[in-house]
Amino acid sequence: MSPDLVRDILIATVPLMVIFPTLFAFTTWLERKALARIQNRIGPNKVGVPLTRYGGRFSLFGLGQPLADGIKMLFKENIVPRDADRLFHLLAPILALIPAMLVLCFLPIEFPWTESLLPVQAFLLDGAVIFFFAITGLNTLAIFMAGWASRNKYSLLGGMRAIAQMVSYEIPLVLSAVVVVMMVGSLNAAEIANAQAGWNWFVFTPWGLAAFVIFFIASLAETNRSPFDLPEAESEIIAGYFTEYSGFKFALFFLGEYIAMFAISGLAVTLFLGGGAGPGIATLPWLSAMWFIAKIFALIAVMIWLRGTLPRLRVDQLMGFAWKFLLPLSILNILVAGFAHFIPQENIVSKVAVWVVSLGILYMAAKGLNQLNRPNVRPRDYKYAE
Amino acid sequence: MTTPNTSPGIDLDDTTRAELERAGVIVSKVDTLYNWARGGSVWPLTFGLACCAIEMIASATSRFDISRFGSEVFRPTPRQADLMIVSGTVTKKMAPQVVRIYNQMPEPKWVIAMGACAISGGPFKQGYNVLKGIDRYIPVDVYLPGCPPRPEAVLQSLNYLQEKIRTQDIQSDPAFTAGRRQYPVPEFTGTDLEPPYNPEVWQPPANPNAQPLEEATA
Amino acid sequence: MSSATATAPNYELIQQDGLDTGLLEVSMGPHHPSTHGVFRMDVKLDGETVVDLSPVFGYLHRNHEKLAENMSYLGSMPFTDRLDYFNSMTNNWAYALAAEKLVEIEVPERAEYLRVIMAELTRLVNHLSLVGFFVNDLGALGTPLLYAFREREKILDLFEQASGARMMCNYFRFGGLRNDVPEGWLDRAREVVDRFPVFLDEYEKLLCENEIILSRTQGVGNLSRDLAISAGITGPMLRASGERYDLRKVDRYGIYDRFQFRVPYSDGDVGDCYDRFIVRMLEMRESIGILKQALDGIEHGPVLGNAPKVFKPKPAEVYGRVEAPKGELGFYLIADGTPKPYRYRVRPPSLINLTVLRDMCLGQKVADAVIILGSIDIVLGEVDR
Amino acid sequence: MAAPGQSQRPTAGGSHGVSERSHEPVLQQFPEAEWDEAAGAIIAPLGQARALAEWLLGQGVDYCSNVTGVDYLEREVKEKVTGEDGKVETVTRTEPGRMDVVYHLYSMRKQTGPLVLKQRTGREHPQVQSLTPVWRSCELQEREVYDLFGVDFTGHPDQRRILMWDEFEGHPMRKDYTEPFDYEWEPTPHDEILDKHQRGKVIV
Repeated sequence: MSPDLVRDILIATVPLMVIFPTLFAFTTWLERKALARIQNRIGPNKVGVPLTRYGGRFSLFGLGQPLADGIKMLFKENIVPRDADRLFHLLAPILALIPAMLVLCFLPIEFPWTESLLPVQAFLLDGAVIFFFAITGLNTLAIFMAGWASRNKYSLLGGMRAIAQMVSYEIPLVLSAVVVVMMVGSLNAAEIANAQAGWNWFVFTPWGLAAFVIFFIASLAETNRSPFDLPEAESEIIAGYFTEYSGFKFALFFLGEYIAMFAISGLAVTLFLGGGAGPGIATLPWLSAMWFIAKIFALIAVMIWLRGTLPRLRVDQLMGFAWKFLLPLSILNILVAGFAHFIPQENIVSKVAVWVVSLGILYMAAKGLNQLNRPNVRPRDYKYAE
Repeated sequence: MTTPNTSPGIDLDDTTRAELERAGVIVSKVDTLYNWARGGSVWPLTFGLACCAIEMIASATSRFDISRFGSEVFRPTPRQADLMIVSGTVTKKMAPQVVRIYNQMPEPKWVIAMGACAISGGPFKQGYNVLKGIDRYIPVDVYLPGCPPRPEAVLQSLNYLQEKIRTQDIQSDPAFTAGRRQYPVPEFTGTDLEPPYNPEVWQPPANPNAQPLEEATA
Repeated sequence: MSSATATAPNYELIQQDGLDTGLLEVSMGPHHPSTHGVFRMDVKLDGETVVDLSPVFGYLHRNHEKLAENMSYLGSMPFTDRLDYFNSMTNNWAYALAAEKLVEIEVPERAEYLRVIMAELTRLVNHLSLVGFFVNDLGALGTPLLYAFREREKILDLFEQASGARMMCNYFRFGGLRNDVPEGWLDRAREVVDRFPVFLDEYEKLLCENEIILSRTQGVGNLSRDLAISAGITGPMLRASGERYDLRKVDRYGIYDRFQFRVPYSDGDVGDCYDRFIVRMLEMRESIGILKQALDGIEHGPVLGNAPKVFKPKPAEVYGRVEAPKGELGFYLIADGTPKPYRYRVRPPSLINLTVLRDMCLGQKVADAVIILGSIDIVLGEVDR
Repeated sequence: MAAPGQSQRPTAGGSHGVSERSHEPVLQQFPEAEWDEAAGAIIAPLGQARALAEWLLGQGVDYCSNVTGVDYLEREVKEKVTGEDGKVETVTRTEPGRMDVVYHLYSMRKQTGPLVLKQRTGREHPQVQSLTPVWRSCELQEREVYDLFGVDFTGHPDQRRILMWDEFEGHPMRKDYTEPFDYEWEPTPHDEILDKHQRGKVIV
């Protein structure tokens, strides 16, 4: 390996390793603030600027909060339970973080500094989408490792739940991405993004919209976000697989979870939301990266919103939803996409017809599946005794 | 709120520090940064015992909002918590669990004894199943009286705790000097807990009228 | 009708050669985020399914009864506050009602009205908190809970203005109330009561037709009517199982016979978590109706009757009960002619409603066990006393 | 002033719809049962409590509200007895200690009650019949009576301690229970506590 190549790799990847953890810190602050506002609270605003005697006076909306949390966690004692498997207990949080970090490199974000470094531009990898799913699958292993190595029954339950959930939701996730791959004819993330240049985002097609919704729901489950946060369900199994983790190992899990959120949102942006496409990139190319990150944050904002609003599903309903609802729907969507592709869309009438017919088919299918799965759930009437 | 000058090694009085700061030089120690961090991010344990737990929850709600101080992250597992708020009556049946949970918490850790019952047994002190104060088994940092204390008092006790943390020195902090503080978990006997208190953290108050044991029992 | 006892579903373990399978025994509690205090369930799980469950009590046994037997009658009034610490007012009322049976005391008109107002406000507080905690157990990360607590604060302010304390009011006396409400209190109470339905509409819109809540709660934790009656279930939980038994209608204690109100109950024999949740939501609406009538009907007058200075009843045995928000709260007192009760017994609705916990949880998922416990609405201060 | 047994009658703040003579059919059916006028309670004959309860259940008494124990120590009772010659004498007699288990019964369907049923037994090795098979609501309450009073319920499906820990000795709600002594000196001691302090184990 030539020194130049090493230098290029470092220049291409190290900024990613810096930018996303920083964004992670910002996201935790954003999440706490947003949840607080949803709940009529103020949220963190007292922790100020460190090191000065007047730090308390300049609290900057509590932006110091993630820094304080980070420093605290770094120095917090690390406890390994006596009966735990020490090696796997140590490896699990690392393994949870690494795949999430790895796939970040394959997001087609056109940072200004990567333009001159085409040889190592990782997103030129031809099988980027496949690679993405292969690597994120490792996350499941890490979570099960954590649950198993902790020697805690709640951790074990959490690990088992995580395996069942992630393996199930991987399938609708991949199948909904297949539509895009079919249409573009390439697994290359950059080519997929380029195919949507301008306003030709796939989310603005009937099959793309359906696939995006399925993809987003499945990605919530993949990243253990509410309402699919069963592996770490607080009211049921304490903290799930990371019940026995303290200090920096816990912080690593936390970091890994958020990076995975960035990664999967980034993939959603690549596949459906036009990648870095947006107004103004023709004149200012670096805006492309800004747009990309802004779109990621838009998706994350929706995740936070859902977290503040929805209760959690039960484990059997969760599995049923993946297998009995999302899976048939995503397969049907592939067929719909195929037909839509071969119907000539020259004038506005045919376009509208394609939209109406496609969404109509998908809507009827969704309704039917819903009826099949849960026929008897409805609001009830009550009587009054005088 | 100003950060107290906590520099036992270097004697730097406040005026000098202020002058230096005016000149653009911030003189500080790792202690200050670390204490700022752990004081601003005290995560309590989701741990309710009795009536006081409701006021503890109320202190996290919209009107009082403990999250302003960075403490709304109630962790359900002791492994990730910094602060145990003993909120309510500790019965003898519950005391071993409380000590066990304290032992499970990683250092540095703090305890707030919330309410009269947790401090001394409170109105239930004469009961046969009531522990007369959790400080018999674990060290308590802040005593928060009241029956139950108002949510504002919970916030104030948190502020006192943060104040206490800011003046701590890593070199003499018990959290770093003696490994994880673990105290023996009391065991059930026929009538009471054994031992009835932990002599390491608590000694019965001296009785000025104490009689020798033989006389008293005679 | 014979006593109905549910039988456990028969789970045969899959025992294969060389594969060592077994049940997972999990002890949920006494420190667990969703056991509402220091309750403990020893659960046996087959996968995620609850095969066996046994509740363990006593982690908050504060010897209330023993303490009360060693102090004067009035001395245990503040202790009743701490039984069910959400509803100190109704606890006070149940105790005052029992003690008023020992010694004939006339309760003045204004005091009776204020008692009803306080009790119904308490019912609002309790049902609000219950619904909040219940949805929290469903995994909703506190948002509905915090909305509920926001409204609860408004009512607690009223309590504080009247009695001086937010939670532990100690407001009732034998023969009336400790003091009259301050000037303008009734107007403030009317304001709170008038605004409450607006919040309730919003809350119902948020929760009652939510798909996830519907599918999580319907058909979970079924309790048949016969079992409910046999197991002595009372309060909203009984009415959710289809029995219209409300002590406000049956006993007509206080002045409840003067008010027009209806008792919501479930139409059918299912009695699942959804019924228990909705019956409480509907009861809040009825409570608002009672509050409006009481606030209109109240007149000026004394609030404390001809209570004797020293409460020293003649030997007798009485049992007084009220419809507390959680069910029938009763006090059984035996007087022996001294200023202390010879026997003082609390009939805790929370404890007795837990009798059927095992029957309701068997065969359900572990996540259901949590919400079933939440829908029973227990407070450990009352369960263990 | 409330007369003994008044709790049975409907009063302003009392129970509604109570049949004042609800105990009479019971006494006709079970002639061995006693009627305690002072307490307003039916005292079930020994060994027949279960049969009585089942009969009551058949009569529509479907709801057992409250179960509790009452411990009566042996005590001396002074009674004024009017002799044959019209002289009033004060006679002291010793009433033996006893243990009562009290059931408050209601009918939900008929909305009547309460009917107070007592099982009476001695203080040493008290043993009564469990009514849990008749009314499920007795299950936890009878366990509590077993725990706190030491009454043995024959036929109870799951008789264990409920509130105290398993190793606990003694039954704390009994009137003669002495508490474990763990008082320590405090600046403003209570008279009663000081007295206990003198008698008990001294920590200080």
